[in-house]
Amino acid sequence: MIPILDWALLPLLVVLSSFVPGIWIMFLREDQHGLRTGLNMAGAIAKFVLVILMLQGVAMGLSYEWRIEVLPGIAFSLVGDGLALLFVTLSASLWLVTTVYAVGYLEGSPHRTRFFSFFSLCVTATTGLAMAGDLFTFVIFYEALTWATYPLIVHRGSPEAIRAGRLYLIYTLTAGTVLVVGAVALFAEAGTLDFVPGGALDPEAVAGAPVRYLVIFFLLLGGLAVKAALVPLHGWLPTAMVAPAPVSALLHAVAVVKAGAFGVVRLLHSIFGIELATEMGVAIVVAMGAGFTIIYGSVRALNQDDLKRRLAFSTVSQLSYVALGVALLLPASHIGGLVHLVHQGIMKITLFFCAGVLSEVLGVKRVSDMGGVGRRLPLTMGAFSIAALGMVGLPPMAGFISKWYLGIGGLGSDLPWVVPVLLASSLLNAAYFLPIVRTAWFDDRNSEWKDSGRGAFLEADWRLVLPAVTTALLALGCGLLAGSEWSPLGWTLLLVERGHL
Amino acid sequence: MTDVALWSTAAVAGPLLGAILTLVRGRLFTQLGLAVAAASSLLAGLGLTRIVALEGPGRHLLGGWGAPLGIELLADGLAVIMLLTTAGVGSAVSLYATAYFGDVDDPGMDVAPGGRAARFFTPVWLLLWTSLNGVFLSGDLFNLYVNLEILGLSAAAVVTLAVTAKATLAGMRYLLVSLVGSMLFLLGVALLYTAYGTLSLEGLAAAGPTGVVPAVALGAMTVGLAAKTALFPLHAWLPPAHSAAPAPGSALLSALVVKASFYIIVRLWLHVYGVGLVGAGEGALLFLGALGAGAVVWGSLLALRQLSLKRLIAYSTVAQIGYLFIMFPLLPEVAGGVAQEGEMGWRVDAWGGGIYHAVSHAFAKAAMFLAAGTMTYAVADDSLPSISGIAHRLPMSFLAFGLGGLSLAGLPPSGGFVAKWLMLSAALATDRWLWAGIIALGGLLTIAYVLLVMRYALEVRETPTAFRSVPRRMEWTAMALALTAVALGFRAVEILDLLDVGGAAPW
Amino acid sequence: MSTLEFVLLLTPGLPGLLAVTWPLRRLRRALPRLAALAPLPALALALTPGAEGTALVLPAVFTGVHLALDAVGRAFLLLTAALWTAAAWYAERYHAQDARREAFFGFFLLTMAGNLGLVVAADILAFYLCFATMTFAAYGLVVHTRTGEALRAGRVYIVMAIIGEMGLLSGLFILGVASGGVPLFGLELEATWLLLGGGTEAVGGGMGGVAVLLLVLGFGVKAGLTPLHLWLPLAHPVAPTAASALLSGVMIKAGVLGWLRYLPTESAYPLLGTALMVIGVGAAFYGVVAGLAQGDAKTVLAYSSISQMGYVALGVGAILLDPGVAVLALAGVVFYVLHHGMAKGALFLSVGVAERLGTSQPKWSFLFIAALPALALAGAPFTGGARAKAVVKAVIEELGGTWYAVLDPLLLLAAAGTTLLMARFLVLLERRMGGHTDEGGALGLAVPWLAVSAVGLAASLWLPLAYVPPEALVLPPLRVGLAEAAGPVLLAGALAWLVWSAPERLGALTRFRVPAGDLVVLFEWAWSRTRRLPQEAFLSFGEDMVEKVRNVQRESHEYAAWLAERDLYLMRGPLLGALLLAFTLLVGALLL
Amino acid sequence: MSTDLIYLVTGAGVSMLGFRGFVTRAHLFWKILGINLMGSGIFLILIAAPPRLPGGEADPVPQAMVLTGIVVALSATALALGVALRVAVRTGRPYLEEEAGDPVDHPTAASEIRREME
Repeated sequence: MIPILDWALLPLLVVLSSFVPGIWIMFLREDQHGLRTGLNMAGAIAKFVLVILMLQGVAMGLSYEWRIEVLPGIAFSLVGDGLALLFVTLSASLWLVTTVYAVGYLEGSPHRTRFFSFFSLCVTATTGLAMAGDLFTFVIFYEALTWATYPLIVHRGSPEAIRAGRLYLIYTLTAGTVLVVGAVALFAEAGTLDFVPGGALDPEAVAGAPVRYLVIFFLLLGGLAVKAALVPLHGWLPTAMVAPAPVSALLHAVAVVKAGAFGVVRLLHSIFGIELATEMGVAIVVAMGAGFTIIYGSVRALNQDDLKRRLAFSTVSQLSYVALGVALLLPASHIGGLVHLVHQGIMKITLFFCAGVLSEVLGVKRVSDMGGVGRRLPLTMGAFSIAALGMVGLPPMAGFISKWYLGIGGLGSDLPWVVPVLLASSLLNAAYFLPIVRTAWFDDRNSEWKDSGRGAFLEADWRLVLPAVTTALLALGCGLLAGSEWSPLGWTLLLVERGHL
Repeated sequence: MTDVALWSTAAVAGPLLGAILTLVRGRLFTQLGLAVAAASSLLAGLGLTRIVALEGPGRHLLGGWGAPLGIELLADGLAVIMLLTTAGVGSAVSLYATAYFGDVDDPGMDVAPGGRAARFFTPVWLLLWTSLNGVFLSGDLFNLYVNLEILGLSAAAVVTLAVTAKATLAGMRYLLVSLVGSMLFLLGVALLYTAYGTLSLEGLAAAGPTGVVPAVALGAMTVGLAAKTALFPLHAWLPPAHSAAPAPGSALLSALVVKASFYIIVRLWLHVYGVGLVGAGEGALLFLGALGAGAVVWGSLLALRQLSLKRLIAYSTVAQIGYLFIMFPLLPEVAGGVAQEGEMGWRVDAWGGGIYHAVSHAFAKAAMFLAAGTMTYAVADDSLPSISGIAHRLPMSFLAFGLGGLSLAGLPPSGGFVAKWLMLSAALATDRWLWAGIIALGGLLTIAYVLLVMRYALEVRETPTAFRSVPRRMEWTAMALALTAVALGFRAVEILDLLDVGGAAPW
Repeated sequence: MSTLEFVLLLTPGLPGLLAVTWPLRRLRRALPRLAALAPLPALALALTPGAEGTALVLPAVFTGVHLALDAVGRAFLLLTAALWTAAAWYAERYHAQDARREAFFGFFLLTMAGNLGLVVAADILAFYLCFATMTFAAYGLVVHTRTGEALRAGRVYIVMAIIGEMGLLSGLFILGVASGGVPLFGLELEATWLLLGGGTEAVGGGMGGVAVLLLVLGFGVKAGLTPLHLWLPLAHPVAPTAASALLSGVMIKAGVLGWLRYLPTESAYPLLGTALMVIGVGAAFYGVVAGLAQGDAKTVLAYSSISQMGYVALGVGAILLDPGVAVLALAGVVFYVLHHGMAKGALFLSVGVAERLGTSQPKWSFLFIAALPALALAGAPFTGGARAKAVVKAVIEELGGTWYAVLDPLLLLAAAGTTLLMARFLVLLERRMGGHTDEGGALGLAVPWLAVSAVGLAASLWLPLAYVPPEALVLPPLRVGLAEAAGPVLLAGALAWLVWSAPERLGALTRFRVPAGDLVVLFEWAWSRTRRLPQEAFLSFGEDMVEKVRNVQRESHEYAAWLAERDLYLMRGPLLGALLLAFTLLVGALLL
Repeated sequence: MSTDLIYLVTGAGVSMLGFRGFVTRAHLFWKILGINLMGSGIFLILIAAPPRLPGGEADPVPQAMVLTGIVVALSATALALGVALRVAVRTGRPYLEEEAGDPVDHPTAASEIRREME
């Protein structure tokens, strides 16, 4: 090991690896394409490598922590523990892929400097949030994420985009305020904001002031639920899909909604602790909310003809699997929820990549116009199909693994309605995903394509196609090789083994 | 000469010397004056901070004359923090001003419409700086009065530097309110002196003022100062004045000048009167808080209605001043009742939060005004529609504005966030949920009007407005201020520790 | 890894590997020719003596995949591999001119991988994985022609398949909870069933009953269990012939294998068992009746499959009813599956041959050969059908009592029905024949068809070898079935004569038609009426919040307008003065 | 004592008079004069009211303060008159706008926003 480098700095470096390029890019001229792309890629690769380093360390049993005290008793702390790494690895690897995609996608469009700058900042916030060692740090990055994403959502500058951006801010900033109030109240009451595996609160203290803690819980939950798009707080998400495809991909798979879901995980798991939350009766509320959201999102997705909108509602539905999983008492459901955090990300990013390719290469944006696109873009639609089938939860795709553990967990937690919910959701997922797959492959061409032509050696620009294919293979691999130690499932099982869950 | 003496004298004398230097015509002297003022302020601030942090509060009797006739300078944690804030914001604004006002050596300057502003801004500003430092370091009430009066006069002068009728009217109104405020303050001073025969802050604190006369005195002083601070509903003069002043002037007025009178209120309530009187009358604290809450709502909603960029920011100042006063009802340790005698102290998170807000607001608001100044400089118009799409042309100014807004709205990571956190914490720890709600609501309203500007700035219009190129220095200084506001969000412990020196407890 | 283990791995591995090379253009072109090689490892494994007991664990794959070959598996593998080999060969010829042949073979190989994989999968999740792979890949085969009819059949197929998967999955959840989430196989599975408290409890008595019900239904969709058979008469006819043969010959058997492998064999579920047996008998008749009312040869075959699977359900029901007969019933079911798979495969393949039969080619000898597997299916003497039916009868005898008394004549009647159905098939096949000018077309298809027919016909000989039954089973000798087997054929002849001889009275019967897929038509109508209902009930819950937010925004601007007016008053001297004075006094007063 | 009281009452009276002038008179000159009067009144109080030093001597501190105060007031008045003159020059009348006539509404964003929302 290099003696000069303090390994505790590793989490900080992970955050900085995208922050520095982000800031640097901000000050580049619009025409400095090479440098901008270089910085982006360097940051993405550096982050990836650092995360892998940290991953190995944690696998060996180390843990990393870096903290500075901001306020008395409150620290800004970045922690590389198992749970954090689950999320950080996801965002680091998907960021790498998305960067390639974004470079290809935005080629020739204006304001790329601003875009890539905030793109990097967005990931910075996500990784910071993932590694936040306490609620204070979490809140900081949670809010920073809002600001970092806003310019991305309004990137196109169209009135529609600006409206979507405003809606996004109204929702998320209100939520952020609620979250802050909740966090402060928690600190005032409990005197600690640290994330502790299994819960940081003292059950006796909670028993002493049950109403107060109940209020705190729902304040925090309310703050998180908006980003996690729990019904009825999901209204911003389908609107926000006006953003460019790489942004939607990041938004739905890695950054914003994931941050909300991860927050719910932290809330139930690292602050209150699932036993305490169950005892207080709040876990069941979360579970029921999530269950409702799962069904609701799927039903709403059914009738959306706009592909990205359909995907957006699908996110609403799928994301609640995570909340549902962590709200149940059984370890199996936690495994399911957490592993879905990763799986959903990989699958959904694939779907959005593909949607982007369709609109960029063929100008096809609606499901009803997708007839025969599979023959023109076989790789893209292949990737799409894999991801879509995974979303439905078919083995051996990643989605099945999540569903399997969730189902067992739900059934075992004496909440038998969980299984019908999962099944109904799968059914609905099939009902809105399979027709897309079918029309793409088996129908004849039924719309005018504004075909922008084949790429040098693939069906389209390789920077658009390869990321989609890569993530699709990842989605397949996460399921097919789920038994491996390095799969998300393997990692989650390790967490359980270590008692982190 | 002790270090305290050296630095505290330098803090006042430096800017004064600078002001005198700038009276000599020519760019050289203008810049020299600014440099002297900035350097002496910064050094004095840092030097005093070091002393205060290491040795505790420092005192210096100017010219060796003691009370009651001499001028006593006093530096504690609160004072040096305000001093440093002034030095930081002041230096950045000075730098900005040198670019904003262009070449003062230009012979056409005297007859040009903006020429008078360019010619006289620097001396007026340096005089202002002198009085600011004077206020922060004054150890007795009469000195405070004198400095306050100089402050009021020079601040009004800054407003009237612009030659338009609007600016003149706004300056006139500001001057009148300011003078009446000073009179009320002076009345309080007179009453206190009749009661206790001393004007030294420490002396008064030691006397533990109670009774009718001190109460009325405090009332008069507070209301006079509140009028100068533009606390709702005495704020009406502020939006026209702050928006009419030239951009660097607006920044100074919003960031620093209103803080000076606020600083005196804090001194009086927390230090001079202390728990003895104020603690007993929680109604007064609640009253100040209620005015503050009113300001937050009123100012924010009106900011949302503005079509002029600078007026919007000015109303935002009205709202943010409200925050400063929300601090007061949060001060007592226990909600809804009077604490036991003897163990009473102010909640450190409440007043720490208030001061932290004052500081971060100073940086953030200065950044916003400077950035707004840059934008209006570029398009030669102050209306929101005219800056549409400016985000793409002046990305750094836009960003500085955004970051300033971020801090203002109390979004992390920023000084504003820490301040809001502290105040919320004070509110929630004592079950003052209503105040917590107001604090949270204010943040959202702030976001709303910051967003209004952002939306215009980002909007792409087909017909681009005329655009004047902007000196880089103007962009950088605003950015530096914004970044400082953000950086304040990362390390609050030291500042709070420093604030604790000579702290919230009565002397 | 021993050679056998390697071959075991290749069994699903080779077709799977070939399928995933699909994106590589050069390999994709060779797929049609390579397809027939893909099942060869499976075939080799099935034919290797003493291959039982070969096992392999792949811990990193999926949830930890266990592959193993046992006796039942070997029997199924034999059928599956053989039919796939023949079908691949057949399909290569059949699709020689097909523009979409590459796509066809992609799905073909993937389906094959799933089908072969599920036979050698030892744990329940691996089985499920292969099962799902097969099911969904086969969609590509069903809709291969892309006609409206094919797409409709595909839709029904996929909807039913997903419903089946859901049932299966929920059953698996129950098993999973009981076992703690680990993959299940062998003894652990049995232990789990015991844990679930099956015992003699009826449905609802414990989760065990629910799990059994779910598994029966889940696999039942695939096995064409009435009334979950809806997809079958639609999908089998529209698929290309080779695919139809596979769907009817082996894929529906995957459901049966699921039943055999994963239903409890040591705990009785009398109610479910009885229900399954009753459904089985009903299906045997229903398939005949609905099949006779069809106008297409392949649809007739599809209904025949439904009818035949009724027998299988009967056997499986018997196992659930009384674990005591499990060993015998297992043998009966396995025999039935093998025999039916081969015969039905041959019949389907013959349809393709008939279509491409040249005008000058020998029609009648073709029909004669085609009729042989039909006879076997009808259970004519000396055929595998006769022997399989004999075992089923033995099972009923073992159950004894009322069961025997009721079922024995019923089965005889059903067998007669099957004979009628086969006759109907041959009539329809005859109508399809000829007219093709390309003489070589049928010839190319003939070899695999004849091979399958031959193997199917010889089933009575190799059946006992394919599945070595435990000592308990005394296989009825060939000749014992003679008299009994002849009975149904004669009965059917009599019935047919009755109808033909009195056209004026019974002719209406021959014109009676049931739409292919029967009940599906009802469901499709119902769906078209209701599909928008849930949307309206649910419509945008919480999404009008967006509008509300806007309203609040609008209102706040109105408040602000009101405030702005007041704001101007605050500048006025008198008001300001009053405020100053009042506040001074107020603060002073409040301080006291 | 009674002299002090006279001073005190006179001071308060003068102050109030000044305040009233400031508040009610619209003309800027009156306002400035009012503020001056207020200051003078307060000075009177300051001179009269303070506690006596031991020995009955007059406290010199208030006198020093009053002197300083007068200087400050002088400069303030000078500046105020200067600005008032400028107001008169620029607007043509020596009044503050809100007291000179109808309040002038400032352009607002309301209409703009409403337009966009529709």
